[in-house]
Amino acid sequence: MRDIRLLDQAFAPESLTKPFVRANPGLGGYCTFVGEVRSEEDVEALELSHYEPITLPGMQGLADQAFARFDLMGLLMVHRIGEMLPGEPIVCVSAAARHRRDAIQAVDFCMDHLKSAAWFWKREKRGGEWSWIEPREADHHDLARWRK
Amino acid sequence: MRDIRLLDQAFAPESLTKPFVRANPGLGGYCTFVGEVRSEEDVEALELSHYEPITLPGMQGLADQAFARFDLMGLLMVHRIGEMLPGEPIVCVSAAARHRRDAIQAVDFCMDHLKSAAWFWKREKRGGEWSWIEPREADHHDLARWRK
Amino acid sequence: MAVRILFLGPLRDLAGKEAIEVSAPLDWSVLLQSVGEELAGQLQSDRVNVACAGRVLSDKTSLNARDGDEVALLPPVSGG
Amino acid sequence: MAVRILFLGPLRDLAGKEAIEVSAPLDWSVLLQSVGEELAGQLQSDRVNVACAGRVLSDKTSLNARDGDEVALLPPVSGG
Repeated sequence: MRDIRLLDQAFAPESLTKPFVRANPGLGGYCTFVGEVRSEEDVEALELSHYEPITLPGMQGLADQAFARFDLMGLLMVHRIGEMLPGEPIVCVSAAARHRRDAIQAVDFCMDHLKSAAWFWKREKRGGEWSWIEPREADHHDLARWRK
Repeated sequence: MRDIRLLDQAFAPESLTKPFVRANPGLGGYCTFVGEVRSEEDVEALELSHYEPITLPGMQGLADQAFARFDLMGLLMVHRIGEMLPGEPIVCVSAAARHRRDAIQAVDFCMDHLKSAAWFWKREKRGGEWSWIEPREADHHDLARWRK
Repeated sequence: MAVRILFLGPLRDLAGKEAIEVSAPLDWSVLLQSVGEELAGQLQSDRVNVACAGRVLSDKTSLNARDGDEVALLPPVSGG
Repeated sequence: MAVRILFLGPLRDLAGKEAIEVSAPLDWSVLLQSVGEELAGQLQSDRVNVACAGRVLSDKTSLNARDGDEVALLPPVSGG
């Protein structure tokens, strides 16, 4: 069971993960990661832009890679776009598998790729001013782990 | 926020993870793993026994290690004991952190230790007969990763 | 019909607009001439990708956009 | 009061009972004599641990249980 989406409105992760888990009967375990807009001093909002023709197909391609690499029963990958407030979920990835490490590693793999290799551009608003967020070195390092 | 428990009755993971997440405001992300009793042909039930004086203190010690090793804001670790039916949750571990990899790795770390180094004994019932489950080689291998 | 050049993320701020339209066909050298000096400089960085008709080009200098194609200039994605 | 020897997991099936009571003090050699030949054999395996008064012994042969202590025989945990 595969559920890959871009959402332009705030969402409650449980409303997606509960039906996802039920749609994978016989699983041994599932792992879910939810990333939220961190509440940092003076960050008022975060905006994620994307490019329709490649962003969602890119996520589908990432899901293909995860299914090829791990023994998965199901994969849910949901990413917000648009403007978000601190505390709102940005991303939710859930993997269902017969064995725990496939589920956990698939989530780790998808998150590293969503952070550094997916077609999203982020900017944040502080003191009324928007500024673009540059790639983080740590994220590239995390991604490189999977190329070994 | 730390919530470590043994439960002798069936539980709904969301009923534990939702309040846990709310109890860690300002987090960057949280990762949750839920393990269920796999529905395999002819497995009728699973029973987990423990030894009260060391099992829960052992889980607390594992939580100490996870907090020492990863930059965590909160850790939830809940393990069933007693008799369970296929499809019922056995274990739920959730970690809340500022950065995603601390949350994901803490869950991976705790699960490997709960599988191979926590004081639980498992037996399963097939065709009306109980038999003890032996440790799996793969689980010892998973655990050894953390000793590097 | 023409070719639409779309600016994404921080490149949109640099361009000061969302998109421009140029006449087809559009190859790499014409693209560099069409976007102005500053964006042309950015485009020559390895970190900036080009998509044409919904596909990211593995070699952006081989760009060959035809009538009706959309060419998107993709800056580095944000790790955040 | 005495020392209670508790059998856990598969060792309980082997013992055919949950626990036995023996008189204090109880050291390693008396423990081996108290549990019967088959369990004594198991106990000598590295994979079986011994807890005394709620603590797993790092060296089980140093066991020294006193009046009122519970000694638990811990077989290998199940990976499942």
